Amino acid sequence: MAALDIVFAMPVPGSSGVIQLTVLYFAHLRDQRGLDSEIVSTTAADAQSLYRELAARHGLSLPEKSLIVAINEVMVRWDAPVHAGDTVVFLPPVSGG
Amino acid sequence: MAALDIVFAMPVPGSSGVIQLTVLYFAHLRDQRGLDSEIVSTTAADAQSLYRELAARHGLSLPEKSLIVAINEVMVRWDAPVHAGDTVVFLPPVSGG
Amino acid sequence: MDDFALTNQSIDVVAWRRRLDHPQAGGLAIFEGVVRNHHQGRAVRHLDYQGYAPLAVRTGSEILATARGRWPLLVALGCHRIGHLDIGEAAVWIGVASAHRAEAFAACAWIMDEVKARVPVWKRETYADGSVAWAQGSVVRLDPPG
Amino acid sequence: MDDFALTNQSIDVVAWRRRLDHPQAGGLAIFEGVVRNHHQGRAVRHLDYQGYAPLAVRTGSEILATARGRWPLLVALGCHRIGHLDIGEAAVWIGVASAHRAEAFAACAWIMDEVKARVPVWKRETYADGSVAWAQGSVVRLDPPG
Repeated sequence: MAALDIVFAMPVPGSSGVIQLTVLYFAHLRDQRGLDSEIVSTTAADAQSLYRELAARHGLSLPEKSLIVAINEVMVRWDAPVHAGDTVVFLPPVSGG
Repeated sequence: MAALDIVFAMPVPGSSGVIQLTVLYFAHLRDQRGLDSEIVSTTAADAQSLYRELAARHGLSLPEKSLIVAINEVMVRWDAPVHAGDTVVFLPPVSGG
Repeated sequence: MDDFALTNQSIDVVAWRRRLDHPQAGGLAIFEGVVRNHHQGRAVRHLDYQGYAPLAVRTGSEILATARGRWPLLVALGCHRIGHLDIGEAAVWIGVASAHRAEAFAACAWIMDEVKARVPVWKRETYADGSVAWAQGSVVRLDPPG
Repeated sequence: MDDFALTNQSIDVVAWRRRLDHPQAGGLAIFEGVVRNHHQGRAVRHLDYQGYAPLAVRTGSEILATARGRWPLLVALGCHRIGHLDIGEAAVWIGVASAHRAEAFAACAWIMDEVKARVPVWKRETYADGSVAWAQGSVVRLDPPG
Protein backbone atom coordinates (compact mmCIF):
# COMPACT_ATOMS: atom_id res chain seq x y z
CA MET A 1 0.00 0.00 0.00
CA ALA A 2 1.42 3.31 -1.10
CA ALA A 3 0.39 5.22 2.00
CA LEU A 4 2.13 2.78 4.29
CA ASP A 5 5.25 2.90 2.15
CA ILE A 6 5.39 6.64 2.63
CA VAL A 7 4.84 6.33 6.35
CA PHE A 8 7.67 3.87 6.75
CA ALA A 9 9.87 6.06 4.57
CA MET A 10 9.67 8.85 7.22
CA PRO A 11 10.67 7.30 10.53
CA VAL A 12 11.18 9.80 13.36
CA PRO A 13 13.95 9.11 15.90
CA GLY A 14 12.71 8.41 19.40
CA SER A 15 9.16 7.63 18.34
CA SER A 16 7.39 4.60 19.61
CA GLY A 17 5.86 4.12 16.17
CA VAL A 18 4.09 5.98 13.41
CA ILE A 19 0.32 6.26 13.48
CA GLN A 20 -2.29 7.75 11.23
CA LEU A 21 -5.05 9.90 12.58
CA THR A 22 -7.52 12.51 11.38
CA VAL A 23 -7.11 16.17 12.20
CA LEU A 24 -9.98 18.63 11.66
CA TYR A 25 -9.34 22.35 11.32
CA PHE A 26 -11.67 25.21 12.18
CA ALA A 27 -11.56 28.99 11.99
CA HIS A 28 -8.06 30.49 12.13
CA LEU A 29 -6.40 27.09 11.92
CA ARG A 30 -8.47 26.13 8.88
CA ASP A 31 -7.37 29.33 7.17
CA GLN A 32 -3.71 28.74 8.05
CA ARG A 33 -3.70 25.07 7.07
CA GLY A 34 -5.84 25.65 3.98
CA LEU A 35 -7.74 22.44 4.68
CA ASP A 36 -10.89 21.40 6.57
CA SER A 37 -9.33 18.07 7.53
CA GLU A 38 -6.47 15.74 6.73
CA ILE A 39 -5.07 12.33 7.53
CA VAL A 40 -1.82 12.84 9.40
CA SER A 41 0.97 10.35 9.83
CA THR A 42 2.79 11.11 13.02
CA THR A 43 5.02 9.74 15.72
CA ALA A 44 3.50 12.09 18.29
CA ALA A 45 2.40 10.28 21.44
CA ASP A 46 0.17 13.00 22.83
CA ALA A 47 -1.90 15.97 21.70
CA GLN A 48 0.74 18.52 22.58
CA SER A 49 3.44 16.81 20.54
CA LEU A 50 1.02 16.49 17.64
CA TYR A 51 0.14 20.18 17.71
CA ARG A 52 3.80 21.23 17.88
CA GLU A 53 4.59 19.01 14.93
CA LEU A 54 1.70 20.40 12.85
CA ALA A 55 2.38 23.97 13.89
CA ALA A 56 6.00 23.67 12.81
CA ARG A 57 5.13 21.89 9.57
CA HIS A 58 2.34 24.27 8.51
CA GLY A 59 3.05 27.54 10.28
CA LEU A 60 0.06 27.40 12.61
CA SER A 61 0.33 30.52 14.74
CA LEU A 62 -2.14 30.01 17.58
CA PRO A 63 -0.40 29.43 20.91
CA GLU A 64 -1.29 26.28 22.84
CA LYS A 65 -2.75 28.29 25.70
CA SER A 66 -5.42 29.69 23.38
CA LEU A 67 -6.49 26.25 22.20
CA ILE A 68 -8.25 23.29 23.72
CA VAL A 69 -7.89 19.79 22.35
CA ALA A 70 -10.72 17.41 21.50
CA ILE A 71 -9.98 13.75 20.78
CA ASN A 72 -12.88 11.74 19.37
CA GLU A 73 -15.34 14.50 20.26
CA VAL A 74 -14.29 14.80 23.90
CA MET A 75 -12.31 17.74 25.27
CA VAL A 76 -9.09 16.52 26.87
CA ARG A 77 -5.85 17.76 28.42
CA TRP A 78 -2.78 18.50 26.31
CA ASP A 79 -1.03 15.42 27.68
CA ALA A 80 -3.80 13.10 26.49
CA PRO A 81 -2.35 10.30 24.34
CA VAL A 82 -3.22 10.04 20.66
CA HIS A 83 -3.85 6.72 18.98
CA ALA A 84 -4.16 5.45 15.44
CA GLY A 85 -7.57 6.27 14.02
CA ASP A 86 -8.30 9.11 16.45
CA THR A 87 -10.02 12.30 15.31
CA VAL A 88 -8.14 15.21 16.82
CA VAL A 89 -9.28 18.83 16.80
CA PHE A 90 -7.46 21.87 18.15
CA LEU A 91 -10.24 24.29 19.03
CA PRO A 92 -9.46 28.01 18.68
CA PRO A 93 -11.17 30.42 21.08
CA VAL A 94 -14.90 29.97 20.49
CA SER A 95 -17.14 32.84 19.48
CA GLY A 96 -20.70 31.61 19.24
CA GLY A 97 -23.74 33.70 20.02
CA MET B 1 -84.73 67.18 35.19
CA ALA B 2 -85.56 64.16 37.24
CA ALA B 3 -81.99 63.30 38.08
CA LEU B 4 -81.32 66.74 39.53
CA ASP B 5 -84.53 66.59 41.52
CA ILE B 6 -83.31 63.40 43.13
CA VAL B 7 -79.93 64.90 43.90
CA PHE B 8 -81.40 67.91 45.56
CA ALA B 9 -83.83 65.70 47.48
CA MET B 10 -80.86 64.09 49.29
CA PRO B 11 -78.80 66.91 50.76
CA VAL B 12 -76.01 65.79 53.11
CA PRO B 13 -75.23 67.98 56.12
CA GLY B 14 -71.78 69.60 55.97
CA SER B 15 -71.28 68.99 52.29
CA SER B 16 -70.10 71.75 50.05
CA GLY B 17 -72.36 70.46 47.32
CA VAL B 18 -73.45 67.31 45.55
CA ILE B 19 -71.60 66.14 42.45
CA GLN B 20 -72.01 63.33 40.01
CA LEU B 21 -69.07 61.21 38.94
CA THR B 22 -68.40 57.83 37.42
CA VAL B 23 -66.98 54.97 39.46
CA LEU B 24 -65.55 51.87 37.77
CA TYR B 25 -65.24 48.59 39.63
CA PHE B 26 -62.76 45.78 39.03
CA ALA B 27 -62.06 42.37 40.51
CA HIS B 28 -63.16 41.94 44.15
CA LEU B 29 -64.91 45.31 44.18
CA ARG B 30 -66.83 44.50 40.99
CA ASP B 31 -68.02 41.28 42.60
CA GLN B 32 -69.05 43.06 45.80
CA ARG B 33 -70.78 45.94 44.04
CA GLY B 34 -72.32 43.73 41.40
CA LEU B 35 -71.64 46.38 38.76
CA ASP B 36 -68.85 47.25 36.31
CA SER B 37 -69.55 50.97 36.69
CA GLU B 38 -72.07 53.45 37.97
CA ILE B 39 -72.82 57.14 38.13
CA VAL B 40 -72.55 58.20 41.74
CA SER B 41 -74.04 61.27 43.34
CA THR B 42 -71.93 62.26 46.28
CA THR B 43 -70.94 65.06 48.56
CA ALA B 44 -67.48 63.58 49.07
CA ALA B 45 -64.72 66.11 48.49
CA ASP B 46 -61.85 63.66 48.09
CA ALA B 47 -61.19 60.07 47.08
CA GLN B 48 -61.00 58.79 50.62
CA SER B 49 -64.39 60.21 51.58
CA LEU B 50 -65.88 58.80 48.41
CA TYR B 51 -64.54 55.31 49.10
CA ARG B 52 -65.76 55.36 52.68
CA GLU B 53 -69.19 56.42 51.51
CA LEU B 54 -69.36 53.68 48.87
CA ALA B 55 -67.91 51.06 51.18
CA ALA B 56 -70.55 51.82 53.81
CA ARG B 57 -73.35 51.95 51.27
CA HIS B 58 -72.45 48.73 49.41
CA GLY B 59 -70.47 46.68 51.90
CA LEU B 60 -67.14 46.93 50.07
CA SER B 61 -64.67 45.03 52.23
CA LEU B 62 -61.24 45.93 50.88
CA PRO B 63 -59.29 48.16 53.30
CA GLU B 64 -58.00 51.45 51.97
CA LYS B 65 -54.40 50.40 52.47
CA SER B 66 -54.85 47.60 49.93
CA LEU B 67 -56.21 49.96 47.27
CA ILE B 68 -54.84 52.72 45.16
CA VAL B 69 -57.01 55.42 43.63
CA ALA B 70 -57.05 56.51 40.02
CA ILE B 71 -58.87 59.67 38.98
CA ASN B 72 -59.28 60.21 35.24
CA GLU B 73 -56.76 57.46 34.51
CA VAL B 74 -54.03 58.86 36.76
CA MET B 75 -53.02 57.26 40.06
CA VAL B 76 -53.37 59.75 42.89
CA ARG B 77 -53.21 60.04 46.68
CA TRP B 78 -56.21 59.36 48.89
CA ASP B 79 -56.57 63.05 49.65
CA ALA B 80 -56.91 63.98 45.98
CA PRO B 81 -60.08 66.01 45.40
CA VAL B 82 -62.91 64.64 43.30
CA HIS B 83 -64.88 66.80 40.91
CA ALA B 84 -68.08 66.50 38.95
CA GLY B 85 -67.59 64.38 35.86
CA ASP B 86 -64.49 62.58 37.14
CA THR B 87 -63.95 58.90 36.54
CA VAL B 88 -62.78 57.34 39.79
CA VAL B 89 -61.40 53.82 40.21
CA PHE B 90 -60.33 52.07 43.39
CA LEU B 91 -57.74 49.56 42.24
CA PRO B 92 -57.50 46.32 44.23
CA PRO B 93 -54.07 44.64 44.51
CA VAL B 94 -53.02 43.89 40.94
CA SER B 95 -52.18 40.38 39.78
CA GLY B 96 -51.08 40.51 36.16
CA GLY B 97 -48.54 38.23 34.61
CA MET C 1 -49.30 50.34 17.31
CA ASP C 2 -48.75 51.07 20.95
CA ASP C 3 -45.60 49.76 22.60
CA PHE C 4 -47.74 48.36 25.39
CA ALA C 5 -51.13 46.86 24.68
CA LEU C 6 -54.01 45.15 26.44
CA THR C 7 -55.88 42.63 24.33
CA ASN C 8 -58.81 40.27 24.69
CA GLN C 9 -57.50 38.15 21.79
CA SER C 10 -54.70 35.59 21.84
CA ILE C 11 -51.37 37.39 22.00
CA ASP C 12 -49.80 37.10 18.57
CA VAL C 13 -46.29 36.34 19.79
CA VAL C 14 -44.95 36.01 16.26
CA ALA C 15 -46.14 39.49 15.33
CA TRP C 16 -44.80 40.98 18.57
CA ARG C 17 -41.44 39.23 18.05
CA ARG C 18 -41.24 40.72 14.55
CA ARG C 19 -41.53 44.20 16.03
CA LEU C 20 -38.25 43.59 17.90
CA ASP C 21 -36.28 43.52 14.65
CA HIS C 22 -33.66 46.26 14.58
CA PRO C 23 -30.44 46.36 12.53
CA GLN C 24 -28.36 47.36 15.57
CA ALA C 25 -29.84 44.63 17.75
CA GLY C 26 -27.54 41.83 18.88
CA GLY C 27 -29.68 40.35 21.63
CA LEU C 28 -33.41 39.84 22.07
CA ALA C 29 -34.77 38.82 25.46
CA ILE C 30 -38.37 37.68 25.52
CA PHE C 31 -40.56 36.64 28.41
CA GLU C 32 -43.91 34.92 28.11
CA GLY C 33 -46.09 34.38 31.13
CA VAL C 34 -48.35 31.45 30.37
CA VAL C 35 -51.28 29.94 32.24
CA ARG C 36 -50.05 27.00 34.26
CA ASN C 37 -52.18 24.17 35.55
CA HIS C 38 -51.35 24.70 39.20
CA HIS C 39 -51.07 27.50 41.78
CA GLN C 40 -49.85 27.06 45.34
CA GLY C 41 -50.59 23.38 45.23
CA ARG C 42 -54.07 23.65 43.72
CA ALA C 43 -55.02 22.38 40.26
CA VAL C 44 -56.09 25.29 38.04
CA ARG C 45 -58.68 24.80 35.29
CA HIS C 46 -58.57 28.23 33.66
CA LEU C 47 -58.10 31.94 34.35
CA ASP C 48 -60.10 35.09 33.74
CA TYR C 49 -58.35 38.44 33.67
CA GLN C 50 -59.89 41.86 34.04
CA GLY C 51 -57.99 45.01 33.19
CA TYR C 52 -58.52 48.74 33.41
CA ALA C 53 -57.51 49.32 29.81
CA PRO C 54 -56.55 52.99 29.53
CA LEU C 55 -54.56 52.99 32.78
CA ALA C 56 -53.00 49.60 32.00
CA VAL C 57 -51.74 50.89 28.65
CA ARG C 58 -50.48 54.11 30.21
CA THR C 59 -48.77 52.35 33.11
CA GLY C 60 -47.21 49.71 30.86
CA SER C 61 -45.94 52.40 28.51
CA GLU C 62 -44.44 54.32 31.44
CA ILE C 63 -42.66 51.17 32.60
CA LEU C 64 -41.20 50.65 29.11
CA ALA C 65 -40.11 54.29 28.94
CA THR C 66 -38.43 54.02 32.33
CA ALA C 67 -36.60 50.88 31.19
CA ARG C 68 -35.40 52.68 28.08
CA GLY C 69 -33.94 55.35 30.36
CA ARG C 70 -32.18 52.83 32.57
CA TRP C 71 -30.67 50.59 29.86
CA PRO C 72 -29.52 51.32 26.30
CA LEU C 73 -32.45 49.53 24.65
CA LEU C 74 -33.29 49.62 20.97
CA VAL C 75 -36.84 48.29 21.33
CA ALA C 76 -38.99 47.48 24.37
CA LEU C 77 -42.53 46.16 24.00
CA GLY C 78 -45.20 44.49 26.09
CA CYS C 79 -48.69 43.06 25.86
CA HIS C 80 -51.12 41.72 28.46
CA ARG C 81 -54.08 39.52 27.72
CA ILE C 82 -57.48 39.91 29.40
CA GLY C 83 -60.58 37.73 29.33
CA HIS C 84 -60.79 33.94 29.52
CA LEU C 85 -57.50 32.02 29.26
CA ASP C 86 -56.98 28.29 29.13
CA ILE C 87 -53.90 26.40 30.34
CA GLY C 88 -50.89 27.10 28.13
CA GLU C 89 -52.17 30.40 26.75
CA ALA C 90 -49.94 33.46 26.99
CA ALA C 91 -51.14 35.98 29.58
CA VAL C 92 -48.28 38.42 29.10
CA TRP C 93 -45.48 38.97 26.60
CA ILE C 94 -42.45 41.22 27.16
CA GLY C 95 -39.76 41.71 24.52
CA VAL C 96 -36.57 43.76 24.55
CA ALA C 97 -33.92 44.30 21.88
CA SER C 98 -30.49 45.75 22.60
CA ALA C 99 -26.98 45.68 21.19
CA HIS C 100 -25.74 43.30 23.90
CA ARG C 101 -27.47 40.58 25.84
CA ALA C 102 -26.81 41.63 29.44
CA GLU C 103 -29.05 44.68 29.25
CA ALA C 104 -31.70 42.79 27.28
CA PHE C 105 -32.01 40.19 30.06
CA ALA C 106 -31.88 42.76 32.86
CA ALA C 107 -34.44 45.06 31.29
CA CYS C 108 -36.82 42.25 30.34
CA ALA C 109 -36.84 40.85 33.88
CA TRP C 110 -37.24 44.31 35.40
CA ILE C 111 -40.12 45.24 33.08
CA MET C 112 -41.89 42.02 33.95
CA ASP C 113 -41.46 42.69 37.68
CA GLU C 114 -42.91 46.18 37.24
CA VAL C 115 -45.81 44.99 35.10
CA LYS C 116 -46.78 42.55 37.82
CA ALA C 117 -46.42 45.22 40.49
CA ARG C 118 -48.15 48.13 38.80
CA VAL C 119 -50.28 47.42 35.74
CA PRO C 120 -54.00 47.34 36.70
CA VAL C 121 -54.86 43.79 35.68
CA TRP C 122 -56.55 41.20 37.89
CA LYS C 123 -56.43 37.43 37.66
CA ARG C 124 -59.25 35.19 38.80
CA GLU C 125 -58.38 31.52 39.12
CA THR C 126 -60.91 28.78 38.57
CA TYR C 127 -59.79 25.56 40.24
CA ALA C 128 -60.40 21.97 39.30
CA ASP C 129 -63.26 21.76 41.83
CA GLY C 130 -65.00 24.73 40.19
CA SER C 131 -64.30 27.22 42.97
CA VAL C 132 -62.93 30.62 42.04
CA ALA C 133 -60.63 33.14 43.72
CA TRP C 134 -58.91 36.38 42.86
CA ALA C 135 -55.14 35.99 42.97
CA GLN C 136 -53.57 37.61 45.99
CA GLY C 137 -51.90 40.38 44.04
CA SER C 138 -49.70 43.36 44.88
CA VAL C 139 -50.81 46.65 46.38
CA VAL C 140 -49.76 49.26 43.83
CA ARG C 141 -47.15 51.78 44.94
CA LEU C 142 -48.09 55.32 44.01
CA ASP C 143 -44.56 56.53 43.39
CA PRO C 144 -42.48 53.80 41.79
CA PRO C 145 -38.70 54.20 41.74
CA GLY C 146 -37.68 56.02 38.57
CA MET D 1 -35.29 16.10 18.08
CA ASP D 2 -32.23 16.95 20.08
CA ASP D 3 -32.55 19.52 22.85
CA PHE D 4 -29.52 21.30 21.42
CA ALA D 5 -28.98 21.53 17.69
CA LEU D 6 -26.59 23.03 15.19
CA THR D 7 -28.19 24.02 11.89
CA ASN D 8 -27.14 25.54 8.59
CA GLN D 9 -30.74 26.64 7.91
CA SER D 10 -32.59 29.64 9.35
CA ILE D 11 -33.50 28.91 12.97
CA ASP D 12 -37.23 28.24 13.04
CA VAL D 13 -37.94 30.25 16.17
CA VAL D 14 -41.67 29.51 16.00
CA ALA D 15 -41.07 25.75 16.00
CA TRP D 16 -38.53 26.00 18.82
CA ARG D 17 -40.92 28.16 20.85
CA ARG D 18 -43.65 25.56 20.40
CA ARG D 19 -41.39 22.96 21.99
CA LEU D 20 -41.41 25.04 25.22
CA ASP D 21 -45.11 24.33 25.77
CA HIS D 22 -45.67 22.50 29.05
CA PRO D 23 -48.86 22.44 31.17
CA GLN D 24 -46.93 23.20 34.37
CA ALA D 25 -45.06 26.11 32.78
CA GLY D 26 -45.80 29.60 34.07
CA GLY D 27 -42.82 31.44 32.61
CA LEU D 28 -40.90 31.13 29.36
CA ALA D 29 -37.63 33.01 28.95
CA ILE D 30 -36.24 33.16 25.44
CA PHE D 31 -33.03 34.66 24.14
CA GLU D 32 -32.21 35.25 20.52
CA GLY D 33 -28.76 36.34 19.46
CA VAL D 34 -29.12 38.13 16.14
CA VAL D 35 -26.59 39.49 13.68
CA ARG D 36 -26.11 43.17 14.30
CA ASN D 37 -24.76 45.67 11.83
CA HIS D 38 -21.85 46.81 13.99
CA HIS D 39 -19.09 45.39 16.18
CA GLN D 40 -16.69 47.44 18.25
CA GLY D 41 -17.37 50.50 16.18
CA ARG D 42 -17.02 48.82 12.77
CA ALA D 43 -19.89 48.39 10.31
CA VAL D 44 -20.57 44.69 9.74
CA ARG D 45 -21.90 43.45 6.39
CA HIS D 46 -22.51 39.79 7.25
CA LEU D 47 -21.21 36.87 9.32
CA ASP D 48 -20.06 33.34 8.58
CA TYR D 49 -20.09 30.75 11.35
CA GLN D 50 -18.21 27.47 11.44
CA GLY D 51 -19.04 24.79 14.00
CA TYR D 52 -17.67 21.43 15.04
CA ALA D 53 -21.07 19.77 14.90
CA PRO D 54 -20.84 16.63 17.05
CA LEU D 55 -18.96 18.35 19.86
CA ALA D 56 -21.16 21.44 19.63
CA VAL D 57 -24.29 19.33 20.08
CA ARG D 58 -22.74 17.35 22.91
CA THR D 59 -21.44 20.46 24.69
CA GLY D 60 -24.73 22.32 24.25
CA SER D 61 -26.66 19.33 25.57
CA GLU D 62 -24.34 19.11 28.59
CA ILE D 63 -24.93 22.80 29.32
CA LEU D 64 -28.70 22.29 29.20
CA ALA D 65 -28.44 19.24 31.46
CA THR D 66 -26.35 21.19 33.96
CA ALA D 67 -28.92 23.99 33.94
CA ARG D 68 -31.71 21.49 34.61
CA GLY D 69 -29.75 20.35 37.64
CA ARG D 70 -29.26 23.87 38.95
CA TRP D 71 -32.80 25.18 38.47
CA PRO D 72 -36.22 23.47 38.51
CA LEU D 73 -36.74 23.72 34.76
CA LEU D 74 -39.51 22.02 32.82
CA VAL D 75 -37.94 22.49 29.39
CA ALA D 76 -34.55 23.83 28.25
CA LEU D 77 -33.61 24.01 24.58
CA GLY D 78 -31.02 25.64 22.38
CA CYS D 79 -30.00 25.98 18.75
CA HIS D 80 -27.00 27.57 17.03
CA ARG D 81 -26.85 28.54 13.40
CA ILE D 82 -23.79 28.00 11.20
CA GLY D 83 -22.99 29.16 7.68
CA HIS D 84 -23.66 32.56 6.13
CA LEU D 85 -25.84 34.98 8.14
CA ASP D 86 -27.09 38.38 7.10
CA ILE D 87 -27.91 41.27 9.43
CA GLY D 88 -30.97 40.53 11.55
CA GLU D 89 -30.79 36.75 11.22
CA ALA D 90 -30.82 34.67 14.40
CA ALA D 91 -27.44 33.11 15.20
CA VAL D 92 -28.53 31.46 18.43
CA TRP D 93 -31.80 30.70 20.19
CA ILE D 94 -32.14 29.64 23.84
CA GLY D 95 -35.50 28.85 25.45
CA VAL D 96 -36.40 27.82 28.98
CA ALA D 97 -39.76 26.96 30.56
CA SER D 98 -40.32 26.79 34.30
CA ALA D 99 -43.12 27.18 36.81
CA HIS D 100 -41.93 30.63 37.89
CA ARG D 101 -40.16 33.37 36.04
CA ALA D 102 -37.09 33.96 38.21
CA GLU D 103 -35.51 30.62 37.40
CA ALA D 104 -36.48 30.92 33.74
CA PHE D 105 -34.59 34.21 33.41
CA ALA D 106 -31.62 33.02 35.46
CA ALA D 107 -31.25 29.74 33.61
CA CYS D 108 -31.68 31.30 30.18
CA ALA D 109 -28.98 33.90 30.83
CA TRP D 110 -26.63 31.28 32.32
CA ILE D 111 -27.11 28.88 29.41
CA MET D 112 -26.35 31.65 26.95
CA ASP D 113 -23.17 32.59 28.85
CA GLU D 114 -22.06 28.96 28.79
CA VAL D 115 -22.88 28.50 25.11
CA LYS D 116 -20.70 31.48 24.27
CA ALA D 117 -17.92 30.22 26.52
CA ARG D 118 -17.86 26.53 25.56
CA VAL D 119 -19.72 25.50 22.41
CA PRO D 120 -17.24 25.04 19.52
CA VAL D 121 -18.59 27.59 17.07
CA TRP D 122 -16.60 30.34 15.41
CA LYS D 123 -17.76 33.64 13.98
CA ARG D 124 -16.09 35.40 11.09
CA GLU D 125 -17.11 38.99 10.54
CA THR D 126 -17.11 40.62 7.12
CA TYR D 127 -16.96 44.38 7.43
CA ALA D 128 -18.39 47.07 5.21
CA ASP D 129 -14.99 47.54 3.55
CA GLY D 130 -14.88 43.86 2.61
CA SER D 131 -12.20 42.88 5.11
CA VAL D 132 -12.78 39.83 7.29
CA ALA D 133 -11.74 38.78 10.80
CA TRP D 134 -12.45 35.98 13.21
CA ALA D 135 -14.15 37.27 16.34
CA GLN D 136 -11.85 37.37 19.33
CA GLY D 137 -13.60 34.54 21.18
CA SER D 138 -13.12 32.76 24.48
CA VAL D 139 -10.53 30.14 25.29
CA VAL D 140 -12.54 27.08 26.31
CA ARG D 141 -12.15 25.89 29.91
CA LEU D 142 -11.64 22.14 30.13
CA ASP D 143 -13.46 21.71 33.43
CA PRO D 144 -16.45 24.01 33.64
CA PRO D 145 -18.08 24.60 37.01
CA GLY D 146 -20.81 22.05 37.59
